[in-house]
Amino acid sequence: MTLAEILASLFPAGHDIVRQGGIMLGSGPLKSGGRVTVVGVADRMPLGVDDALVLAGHVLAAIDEGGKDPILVLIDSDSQRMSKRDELLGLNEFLAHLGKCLMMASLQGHHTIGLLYGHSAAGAFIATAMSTQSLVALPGATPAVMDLPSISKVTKLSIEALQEKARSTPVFAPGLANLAQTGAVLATWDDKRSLADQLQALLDAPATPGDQRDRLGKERKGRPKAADIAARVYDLALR
Amino acid sequence: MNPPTDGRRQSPSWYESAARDRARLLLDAGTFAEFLGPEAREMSPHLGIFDLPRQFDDGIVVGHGKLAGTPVFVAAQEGRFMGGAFGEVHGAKLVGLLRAARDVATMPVLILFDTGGVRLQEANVGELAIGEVMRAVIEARRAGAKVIGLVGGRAGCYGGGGLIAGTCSALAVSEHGRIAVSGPEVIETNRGVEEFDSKDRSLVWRTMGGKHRRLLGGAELFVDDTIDAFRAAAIALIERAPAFDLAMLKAEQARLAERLKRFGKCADGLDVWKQAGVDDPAKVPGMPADEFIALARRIGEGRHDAR
Amino acid sequence: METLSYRHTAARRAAGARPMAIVGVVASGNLEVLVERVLPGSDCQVEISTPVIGFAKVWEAVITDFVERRSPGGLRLSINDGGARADTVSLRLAQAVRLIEEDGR
Amino acid sequence: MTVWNKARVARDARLQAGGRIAQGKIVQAADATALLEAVIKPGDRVCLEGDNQKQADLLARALAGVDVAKVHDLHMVQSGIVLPEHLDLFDSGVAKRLDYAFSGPQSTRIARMLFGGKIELGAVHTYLELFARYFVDLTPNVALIVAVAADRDGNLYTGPNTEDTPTVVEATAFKDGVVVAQVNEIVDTLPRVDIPGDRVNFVIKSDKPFYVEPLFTRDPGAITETQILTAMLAIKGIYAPYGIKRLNHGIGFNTAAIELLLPTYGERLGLKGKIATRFALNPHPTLIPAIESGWVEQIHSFGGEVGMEDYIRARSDIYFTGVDGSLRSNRAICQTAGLYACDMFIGSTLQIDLQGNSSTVTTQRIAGFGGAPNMGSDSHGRRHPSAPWLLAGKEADPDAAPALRRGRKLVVQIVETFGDKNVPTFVEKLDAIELADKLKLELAPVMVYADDVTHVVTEAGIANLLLCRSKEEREQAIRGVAGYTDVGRGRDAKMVQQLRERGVVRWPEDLGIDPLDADRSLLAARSIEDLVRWSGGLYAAPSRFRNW
Repeated sequence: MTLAEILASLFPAGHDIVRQGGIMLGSGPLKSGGRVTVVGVADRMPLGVDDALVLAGHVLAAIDEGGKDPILVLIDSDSQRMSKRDELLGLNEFLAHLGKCLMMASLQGHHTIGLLYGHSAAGAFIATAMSTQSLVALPGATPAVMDLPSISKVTKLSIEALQEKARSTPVFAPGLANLAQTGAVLATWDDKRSLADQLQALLDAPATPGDQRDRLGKERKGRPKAADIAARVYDLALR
Repeated sequence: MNPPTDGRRQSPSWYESAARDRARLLLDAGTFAEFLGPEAREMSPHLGIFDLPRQFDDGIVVGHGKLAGTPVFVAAQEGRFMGGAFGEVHGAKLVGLLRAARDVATMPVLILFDTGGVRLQEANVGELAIGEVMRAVIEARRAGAKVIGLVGGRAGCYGGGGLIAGTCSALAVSEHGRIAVSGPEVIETNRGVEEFDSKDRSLVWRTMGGKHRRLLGGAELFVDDTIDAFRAAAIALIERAPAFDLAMLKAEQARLAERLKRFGKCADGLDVWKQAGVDDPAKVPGMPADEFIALARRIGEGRHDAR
Repeated sequence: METLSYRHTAARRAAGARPMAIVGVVASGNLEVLVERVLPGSDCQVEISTPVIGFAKVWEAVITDFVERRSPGGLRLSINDGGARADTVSLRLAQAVRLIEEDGR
Repeated sequence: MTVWNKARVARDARLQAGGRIAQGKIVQAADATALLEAVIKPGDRVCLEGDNQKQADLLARALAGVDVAKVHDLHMVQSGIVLPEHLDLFDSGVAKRLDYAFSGPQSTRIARMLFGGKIELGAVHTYLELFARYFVDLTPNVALIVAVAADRDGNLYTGPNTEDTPTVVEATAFKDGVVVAQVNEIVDTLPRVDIPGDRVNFVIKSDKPFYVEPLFTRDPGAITETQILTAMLAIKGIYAPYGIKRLNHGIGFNTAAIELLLPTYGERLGLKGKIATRFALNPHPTLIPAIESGWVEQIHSFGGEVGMEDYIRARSDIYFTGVDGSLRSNRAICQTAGLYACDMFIGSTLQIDLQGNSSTVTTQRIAGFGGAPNMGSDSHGRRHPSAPWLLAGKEADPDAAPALRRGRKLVVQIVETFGDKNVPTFVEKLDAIELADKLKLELAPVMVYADDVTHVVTEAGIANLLLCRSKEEREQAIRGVAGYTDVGRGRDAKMVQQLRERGVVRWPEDLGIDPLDADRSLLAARSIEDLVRWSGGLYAAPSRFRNW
């Protein structure tokens, strides 16, 4: 689906989302009658200091307005912007700040939803998609924590050898299926059905408190140990 | 100014110490106790696929103890094992600790960073762990726990580690500490040696090193490379770490916007330092710790209400 | 990965009372040794996991010497090897025994 | 009638041809190749200054660019084969024959070209040998040298890296040869004159400063516990009992560890002033703590070291410096000093056989010899007596009449039993022998001969070969310190035990050293940063060694 098709399916009654270069800011109506705040990264843009701060500002403004409107994060990004300037200025703080604002929104009762409709990678993926409460994807999305050529370079294994290994485990190779199996992606929506309906259904579903991703990864047999290890340390620490 | 001729400093070097020694020596003598230590043999289930050796603690030590009499949780990454990178087990140990801190709500957490970011052999689960750690830090802070990051290890604090550091209540960093998202080699590989020469180590340090982070406002305190200095910093930072609320986030938004305005056009660390009010920026890299700490204090305290 | 296991009877039981200790780190050319006071009498066991294949004879010689010199009775030593040289292995084994024999914390 | 000055006449003709391109002695960088085509004749012996550290890089490029129709079949006579251009000359046919000493960075390619017959090899030399032959049968027709600065009369300032230049110029200029110098700058007044202008015919200003490799910088952060243990053994088991004051160190990490243990471990043993006071040595940064602690009285250097300039300038009591205050080094003289005025050489190697022959070649790489075989040998000829020299001689031959007994210089190999990637240092047969077979060399490229080696130090102990009375004892002494290598495990346990009782083999416990005490906290400096601090900020570490 193109971005225009996605927005049309999410907001058949129209929206006020505007583009500022590679980022998107605005809001749209929900089926149930309320509004959803929208922020996003489009066109596979790398996320640097300037844009991260603008996105964070928009999220903060939404929190500041009060209410409990959900926040939708649309994602088709590259990785973080890899440049001397961004690192010089402290990119880690800017990306973390964006992540913190999204998590704060969620703690204040705004349901934050990430919609991964294209690519995303590395630091940009963490600061956007991974910082939302419910991450969903559209078929054809291509999240990649690390691309195989980079892994190949470090591990000194051929791409073919890595692809072979990737058949037996979802833990390292890129792709939506792997991120779903490990628990990062809650659900993949049906691009044949109304996205507005699917968004409303997600919002209407009873919320499970806390971070469910390690439990999900265990259930889906994508992350064998994380949930249990975290629980054991937790128990020992509270003892 | 010479190091003592018997070669032993008053306090061991943070950089040279192993993760478990950092945790143990940072806390009050005899108080450190580890959760799920090496004898539990909770190792990575994935490294075997790559025929790589595992480590009994998967490169991270988590536990509790006392700092100046106050009970604290502590986590220390071992930068020499797989570059201190986040794998499934490594990350989950930190997540469990932070979730406990959230529910206890009153005990500070010290995170002794020493990481290259995500462990490539476990890229997806490592990245997920980083996302979970960030959320757990935020939830712990929201509940009232103070989360202090200490950065001065061999591997620095890169990739997702840099983002986690950005969620902490406060940071102390030594000269060796480097905090960044993209490492020098990553920038060079993706953008060319003209953009960033990863072999030019003084460039690396003026772009992401401890002194730069302190002068930029990316870390509250700069400390000498000793365990005692980090201990003193941790005690001080727990005292003045900010709460996690909307006012703080707005203050951070303003702080970062101000940074872009002040330094956004700077081409190099030297320009940033000049702009920040350092008279002779060229002297900064060679400056001994005590002298630099005095300079940094003159330039201005890091804002403590905006992280 | 190759796993090797050696059992010895030491001359005497290791001193001290600490239940466990760990030294070293798994990095290129290095190794970690986890030592636990779990065996009866002066039994001694060394378990090795190494990515370097074909050095069994060297391991055997190192461990035989180690048992003779440091008398690690009652101890189980578990090694994760990162391709360490024999001299480093010897040193870490000795360090592990020294640490578990130390009094106090 | 016999003509007795043909060479001078020919030289004058070359100078005249070159003079057409020059203004006085000055030639533009763009004309460098034209100048070389004018002054070099086919078949000439040419020294293209490539030293251990500094490189005449502009002249190397210029020579690589000559028209092969005009300049070909040269016989290169130079100490270092370091730059790619040095070998490009042989690929293109500009050069045909080679006599050299050292080829570190090009060691793999030079091996390939030798096997492929691209290079007609004269011999691989030590520095001193090659320098000596410059004056007997390898005298250059043309020398292409490098200096920091020149004045308009051609006087040269070499800066701290004087290295080979005076020797090369001496041989060329005084035997009717042509000397061409590249310099970083041309100035009115030089800080000091290292080469008088009447020995220099042409000067070319280079666009960028010549390249110098920081070859002698060892990061203390990389020194291992095992290396520290070998250093403790050497200090307590060799430096102390022989009272070694005058010495040369190799460039490896083991000797760097020794340098960093002097002010700590050495101090504790009460050895200050009794050992390691005078060196033939490059300006090793790792010696700074010992110098600052008052251990070292004097150092003469083969070359310089990047970043040490200001420190040396401020410590002229220790180093040799010129009127300008900067270091004056000289490879030929320092090599001679190492050979005749030192009582000990201690350095590392890659392979040692059962008798103690050592080599740094593998079948893939021919790194050459450089200076180690001269440093690491006993001069055999007459020598002044000194206490360590006499004691070593006595150990080797206790029954000889003292007044007629030759002393021995100590030649110590300090190694770890396994090298990189778990490759054993001790072998039954050196790779050098296989290489000699392959290249049909009359001599295997042995670095230090068994009969020169007096001690082998490893983390497993010290073998004193002076005390061995038979080939069999020698072999078992070496096996006795070869640790867990095949050679070590193949030892005769009973015989090694007897050798230990006689003090021929000494294991750490025999010297009262607990390997557990070999800790990095013993190092006077544990990082490059510590070295800077020790130097009071005078040592300017090269960027690639910094972590600040």
